[in-house]
Amino acid sequence: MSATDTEAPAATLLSVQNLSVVYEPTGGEPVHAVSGATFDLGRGDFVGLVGESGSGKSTLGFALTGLSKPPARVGGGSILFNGVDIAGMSSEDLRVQRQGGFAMVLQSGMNALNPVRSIRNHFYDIFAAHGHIGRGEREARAIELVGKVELPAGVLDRFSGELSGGMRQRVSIALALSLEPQLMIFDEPTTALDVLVQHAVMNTIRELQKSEGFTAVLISHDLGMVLEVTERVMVMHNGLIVEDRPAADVLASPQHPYTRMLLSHYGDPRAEIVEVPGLAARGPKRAPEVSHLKTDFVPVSAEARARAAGTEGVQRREGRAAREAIVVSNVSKIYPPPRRGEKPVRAVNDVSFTLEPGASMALVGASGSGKSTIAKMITGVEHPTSGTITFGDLQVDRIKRRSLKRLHTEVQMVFQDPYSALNPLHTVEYTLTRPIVNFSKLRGRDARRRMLELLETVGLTPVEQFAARLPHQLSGGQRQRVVIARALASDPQVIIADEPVSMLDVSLRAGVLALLDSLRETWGVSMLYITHDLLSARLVTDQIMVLNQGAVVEEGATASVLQNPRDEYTIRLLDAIPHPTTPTPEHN
Amino acid sequence: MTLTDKSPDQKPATDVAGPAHPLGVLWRAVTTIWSVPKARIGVVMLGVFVLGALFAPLIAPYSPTNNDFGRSEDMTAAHLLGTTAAGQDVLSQVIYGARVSVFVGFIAGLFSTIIAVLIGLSWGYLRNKTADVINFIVNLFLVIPALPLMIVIAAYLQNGGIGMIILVVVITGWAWGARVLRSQTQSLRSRDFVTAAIFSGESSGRIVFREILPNMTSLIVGSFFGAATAAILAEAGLSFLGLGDSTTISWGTMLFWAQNSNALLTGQWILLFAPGLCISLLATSLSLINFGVDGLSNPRLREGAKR
Amino acid sequence: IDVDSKSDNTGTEGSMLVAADNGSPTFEKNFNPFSTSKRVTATYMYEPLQVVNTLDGKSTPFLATGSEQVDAKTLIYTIREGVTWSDGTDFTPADVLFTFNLMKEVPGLDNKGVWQHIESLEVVDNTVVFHLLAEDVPAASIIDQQLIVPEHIWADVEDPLTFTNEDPIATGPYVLGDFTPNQYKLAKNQDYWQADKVAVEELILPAANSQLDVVNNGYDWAYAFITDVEGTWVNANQEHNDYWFPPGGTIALVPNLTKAPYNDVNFREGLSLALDREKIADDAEQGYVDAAGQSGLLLPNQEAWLSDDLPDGGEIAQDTDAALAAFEEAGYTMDGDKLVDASGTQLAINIMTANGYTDWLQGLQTVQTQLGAIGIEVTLSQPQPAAYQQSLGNGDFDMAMTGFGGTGSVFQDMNLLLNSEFATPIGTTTTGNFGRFSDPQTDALLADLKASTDEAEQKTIAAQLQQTVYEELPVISMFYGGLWGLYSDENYTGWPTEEDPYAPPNTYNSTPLLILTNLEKAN
Amino acid sequence: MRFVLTKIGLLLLTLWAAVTLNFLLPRLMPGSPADAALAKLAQNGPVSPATKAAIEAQLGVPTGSMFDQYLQYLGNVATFDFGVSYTFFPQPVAGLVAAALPWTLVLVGLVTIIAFIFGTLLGVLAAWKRGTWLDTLPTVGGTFASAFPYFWTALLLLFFLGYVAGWFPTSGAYGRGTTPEFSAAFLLDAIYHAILPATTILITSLGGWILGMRSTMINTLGDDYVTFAEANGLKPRTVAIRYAARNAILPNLTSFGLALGGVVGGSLLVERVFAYPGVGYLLYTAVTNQDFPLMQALFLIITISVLLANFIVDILYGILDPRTRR
Ligand SMILES: Nc1ncnc2c1ncn2[C@@H]1O[C@H](COP(=O)(O)OP(=O)(O)OP(=O)(O)O)[C@@H](O)[C@H]1O
Ligand SMILES: Nc1ncnc2c1ncn2[C@@H]1O[C@H](COP(=O)(O)OP(=O)(O)OP(=O)(O)O)[C@@H](O)[C@H]1O
Ligand SMILES: [Mg+2]
Ligand SMILES: [Mg+2]
Repeated sequence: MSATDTEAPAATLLSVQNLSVVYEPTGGEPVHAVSGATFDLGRGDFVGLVGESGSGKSTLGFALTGLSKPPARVGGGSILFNGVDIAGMSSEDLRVQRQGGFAMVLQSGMNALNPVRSIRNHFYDIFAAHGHIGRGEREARAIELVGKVELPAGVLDRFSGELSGGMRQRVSIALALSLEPQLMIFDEPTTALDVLVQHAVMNTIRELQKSEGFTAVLISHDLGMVLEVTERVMVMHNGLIVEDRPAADVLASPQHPYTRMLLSHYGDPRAEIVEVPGLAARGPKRAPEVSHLKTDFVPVSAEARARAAGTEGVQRREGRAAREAIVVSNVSKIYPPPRRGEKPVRAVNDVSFTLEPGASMALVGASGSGKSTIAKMITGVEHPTSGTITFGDLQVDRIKRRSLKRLHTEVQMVFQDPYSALNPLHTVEYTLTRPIVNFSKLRGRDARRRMLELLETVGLTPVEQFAARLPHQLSGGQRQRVVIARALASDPQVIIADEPVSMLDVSLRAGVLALLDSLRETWGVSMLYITHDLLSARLVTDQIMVLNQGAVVEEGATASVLQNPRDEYTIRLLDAIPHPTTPTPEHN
Repeated sequence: MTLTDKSPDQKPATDVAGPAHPLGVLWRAVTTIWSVPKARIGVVMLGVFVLGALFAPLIAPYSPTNNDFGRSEDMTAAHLLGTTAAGQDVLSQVIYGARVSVFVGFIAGLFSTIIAVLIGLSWGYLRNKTADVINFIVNLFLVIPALPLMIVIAAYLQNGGIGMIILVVVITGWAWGARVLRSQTQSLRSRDFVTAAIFSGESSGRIVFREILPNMTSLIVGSFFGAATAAILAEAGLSFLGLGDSTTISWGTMLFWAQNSNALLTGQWILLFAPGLCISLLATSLSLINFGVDGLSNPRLREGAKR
Repeated sequence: IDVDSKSDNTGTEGSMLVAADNGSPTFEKNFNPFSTSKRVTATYMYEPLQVVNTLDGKSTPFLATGSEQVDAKTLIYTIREGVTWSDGTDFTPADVLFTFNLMKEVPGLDNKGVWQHIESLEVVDNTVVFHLLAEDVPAASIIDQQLIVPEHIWADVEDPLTFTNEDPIATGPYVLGDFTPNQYKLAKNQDYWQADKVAVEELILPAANSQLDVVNNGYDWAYAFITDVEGTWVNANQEHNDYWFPPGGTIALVPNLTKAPYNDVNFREGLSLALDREKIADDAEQGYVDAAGQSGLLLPNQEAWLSDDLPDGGEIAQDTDAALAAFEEAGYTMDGDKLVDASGTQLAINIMTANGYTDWLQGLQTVQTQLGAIGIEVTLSQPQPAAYQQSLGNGDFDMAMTGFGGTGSVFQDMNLLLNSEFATPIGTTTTGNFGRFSDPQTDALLADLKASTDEAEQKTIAAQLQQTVYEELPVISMFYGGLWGLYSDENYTGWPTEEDPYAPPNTYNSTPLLILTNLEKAN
Repeated sequence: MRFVLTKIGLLLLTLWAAVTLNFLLPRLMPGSPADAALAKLAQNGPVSPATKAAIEAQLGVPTGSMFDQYLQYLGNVATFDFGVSYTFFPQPVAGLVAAALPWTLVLVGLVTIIAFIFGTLLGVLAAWKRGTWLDTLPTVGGTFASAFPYFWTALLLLFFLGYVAGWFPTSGAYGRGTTPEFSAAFLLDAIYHAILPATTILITSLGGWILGMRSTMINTLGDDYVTFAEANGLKPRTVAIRYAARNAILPNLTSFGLALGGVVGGSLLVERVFAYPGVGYLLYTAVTNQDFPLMQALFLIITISVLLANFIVDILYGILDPRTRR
């Protein structure tokens, strides 16, 4: 652990010594979420704290701001804020300290506002609690504060439900600011926000930190973003701070293997060649070979693949005369107005494209641009308002419930959220056996064999053990693999993957992407890859379509579109991607 | 209230079996409930009542209708709780009385839960006009005050009896459960795993009964116990008012007869106290069990509780 | 737990606390003496011509000084002079005439059906002469009991049916005092024609008279069935509290004589012999009443009428062997522990009673046990009282529990029990003879009894009627329903007792007038 | 305002359904009104044949086709003409109900509101002080007390506090011999008489509110806006009340409306035990006397009260929760 004791004490705002935090849930085993954290924060510092989900970032953030609540307990060490140990402070002292002391913007800023209190009241409550703003000045101060986060004074009269996610996040930042804190902790302030909004909010934070001069800690799992905005980065892994160095140094020469791993998964989709461990390099030309797909994450042996392909799948594939394309022409979807008196929602507007057999196409766009709606129409879940969709001889746009099953033998979906896509009460075996039984003639022992094959295909070995598990006994990545295996169970020709990795950690993401890519290669299925993450689009697709407000604004080969975007919207999307340095540093 | 999200990979994969045999499911339900201390107390209490009801002929010292004893006798060794004004053994009546309460609670709870489940599920699953009609009917039944309706119906129906009470309790008792189950169905319906089941080629029936329904087990069991409690209290209330069949031996009719024969005047407060306390304890036991049903449709809670 | 009895007499000196009128739970002001929902005490204010003691049928003159049965079709009442209405107006025979004519005009007022007996009436001097429709000696007791209202008030009443008469003007010993929704008072009518006989200055009638109240609050007079009367009522005031529960009617099982097997006299005899009436009486009314004999008379009230020819005075003891023999005659034999018919099906009987009549129910449960013991399956149905009454009237039952008798008049009792006039076809409503007994000979006997003015002859006829009831079993008598009089002689003495049964102890109808004019202040 | 209008529409529709149900019920019932009155008389001795005719003439039995009767009934209900009571003939039902209604409204209404407020406060406290005795005591007590049958609690209180201790009057809503009037003395008397019935309802209904509030409150305490409020250094009391409790109370408000029906039912038993002159006792009287006009009117009134209460709660909810407005 790198020491920070070289800095002058006078400039130190916060000094953390050997801090550890334990969760002691009733009836459960204690979890050591943070152990032996030692670091100092100087005045005006802007420090990043990165680490994968569950590494203890939030826990540390809560401890620093004296918000640890049972079952969390500060197990040892000290937190000196301006020389005073806040770990041992009474709750009232702590409360008083918050004004002009430390503030925190919560991870789920979307829900940080009381839905039944107006924004103005949120400000007034804080002013009243600390009495640092006189009654007469409150209104003016509140307007000033929302102005700082680039919001109009009008939001004060609104309720959180009437604000967009980005606005809510800004309001919570403004609320934290109203404490005039010396230290501000931003806990993943932009997760769950749209890429474009994310970018804007990050900019606001950066500007504020410069203008107000407070010390800031930015918690994030996105190393790229942290490297871009902060001066110093702390990396957490399993409750330990494994690296604590200036951003530039980390970028140039990561020390801890974990940091290296994180960095290696970062790439710029605009680059000439984009490569991530475990995934084929995607240059201007398609890499012809898939055999170099070696990764720790996808233990899909060639043998296993051969075996999986060698049974049902291959037989069916061989029996199939010609593979079909999905042809989408002039499709629009208009949803009835969500509330009376409002306009109907035009979710998809005159979209046409063809998904050729074996092709991989990306569908990108900001949130609400209509990506999922297109997926739903292709899979027959929704019917388009106008236009046609065909899959071979199937008229998908007017498909009946009865033919839906026929469509689904060929067109399958990989769901975005592996946590909600699996019924928590069914074992992996049950989940995978159902489509096998429904779509093939296999029964009993044969069906089970096929199920185990599928598990092996997606690399969940030992298969017997995984077959018996319930979803909550699987990690996110493992769950996503089960979801993929289920999509493969009917041996489809087309896989629609709707943001299949957005809920996963960087470390898991590449593995799942590699798996999808390899399956497409081996099985020859075509894939429509839906995402707002341009990097992953670049990694697994050959063609791309950019969607804005339901309409296609740009399409073409993935690499060329991303490298030379023509549409303004595409450019904005690309700009929103953090880029700590120009071209990614070399690695391997 | 979140439990530790322990890294799942470290868990032995064998410690939980999938949804197996129906009996296995039942057993799991029992063990799940048992693992919550409050619910455990409730199970023991309920067990005592159920056993008492089942084996009443073996446990009760006399036949509950045998009126050959002295009238309004005090507590003696022969009659631990004394005798009624009609000369029956109070203890035997209390033991036999459990039968009616347990039976009424079970049957009325069962039927109103079945109706609640059927209506709640279809209501939550439907999106057309039928849903509006059901919505109206359920709202109507929700606001119509149950006990007055029961009393009025009881007065209209000719022969008061347990069947009538059960019928009335079911008529007035299903709406609440249906509403709760509807909203749960609606939220489950929009979950990805339900859509995923469609992609797996599952039929609607299977989606409802294998994907959605099991996830509502705790709610269903909860509403069963809720309805059973309501039924037990309603039976007691109606019998106490003399609107049931006063010849059956139940705690409610015991209170009716006690009041009718002025047990308090003759100093036999036990006549009022014992059956009333039994009703309260039985109802309490069900409420206590209700504390334990949360784990039923949440395997994570189930395991958390095991440790 | 012991509850102290405390005297909580809220009245002034000379008042009396009576549990006679129950509000439900509060009082509505209605003193219309013709109304079925009148306040009970309207009968303490309005007087009849004569008060009939329902125990023995004897009449005591009130607004009439006496009556004379000129012949079986003519009845003359001499009207009392010197009586004034409580507003000071004189009471005259015209008021009597008016009252009866009012009921003729508005039949809804004629609760007792006097106009089914009267053809016409007229005032002659200070008498009122009633011309009857037929030779009808028993009509006197019905006319006797009609409450008389003042013409000068009621002539102006627009709709006497719905008139609530909130300010009652009457001739009786009491006038209405303070009236509140949960208690009212009756004050002594100082100008009452026999004011010297009225000792109680004021009656207090609370609306809530729960038995806890009655026992604990120092009531002077109550009418209530009370469990363990010795341990409760008497115990509350050992020295003064007493009770008298004379029989007031006969509770019996009525077989539906239009249905098999109930129309078989052997079958009925089997049932009758199978029952232990002592036990039934004991279980139903906790030992306060006696088992009933099968004479059709209310004993001991009508002891004088009892035929000497009936074995054991009409009492029937349980005799299982004889019962089984009778059932065998009717075609039922014992098979194992079941009584079965020729086809081997067990004999099953349904007995109807009214929901809420708990004493009857307890008696029936014993019947159920006793008949069960000889292999008969007995089910009980308990419709709500209205439905019970309808089924009873329409003959829609197998066997029903019901009461009969108790009017004080042997003719009335027997007539309602046996006259085929009431045996309307099943499905049409009747108000007596619910089992539809029909026998021309009996009808003839009843007609003779109705027309007879000779007491000896009446007794002979009555004896024959008793024989019919005893042998034909149109009803199976079980026990005598009691009149539950509770009284305290702490403040007033002179209550009716078994030794001095000058009046039944009930607080409703006109008989309380007999009591209120007989009580004396306790030293 | 569209929100309010739909609510009113729904209210009217429900009302109509309740009225119709009420029309149908007695027509499914065996026995005529006259039979009912006759049965009542027969309890005091035999009834002569003439009496039945007299009674029928007095009561007036409904005539005409079902549909005509229905229209007439709707018209009558609209003008608050519920006919004439059998039991209290010739009193019009409307008057009887009007006399009884205030007692129940005040008793049940007040006590329910007190129970709601008190239970909610205890629930908030229990959740806020989770794990301490302030939590355990109300939770355990509430679970147990809410399982008590209303009438049993009433009987025990009546016996122990009314008779054995003699602290409270045992029946009625005001002292014997007093007439309801607006005076301080009468008011005190009425309050004195209401204590036992009120306590009964309080004991039996309090538990539900405590438990309900506690569990929603615990949920809201875990919500992010509560943590954020703490992070911003708001006073604990502000956090507990304006943030946690204020939001937790909303779902409970809905159950408050619905639970009213239960309380009204419970009060019926309580009124019966304490001979309290409210609609509950009146309904009991109507039922035991087969007084259908009275029964119908009472049931309708009770239903309408609960409906209205729900309506008010709905509207209140809309005001309190900006999310449902719009
Ligand atoms: N209430 C709790 N009880 C027990 N363990 C907890 C609790 N909250 C968090 N933990 C555990 O503490 C560890 C650290 O959690 P923390 O929330 O700090 O992670 P994080 O780095 O913020 O993750 P994320 O990126 O997902 O927000 C995790 O293993 C988590 O499971
Ligand atoms: N069932 C629906 N009813 C009404 N409007 C809908 C419905 N589903 C989606 N929409 C609207 O259609 C538009 C497109 O939604 P869609 O889910 O396709 O967006 P998306 O590109 O998938 O966004 P995200 O990245 O957030 O998933 C949005 O404005 C959304 O609000
Ligand atoms: Mg976190
Ligand atoms: Mg989407």
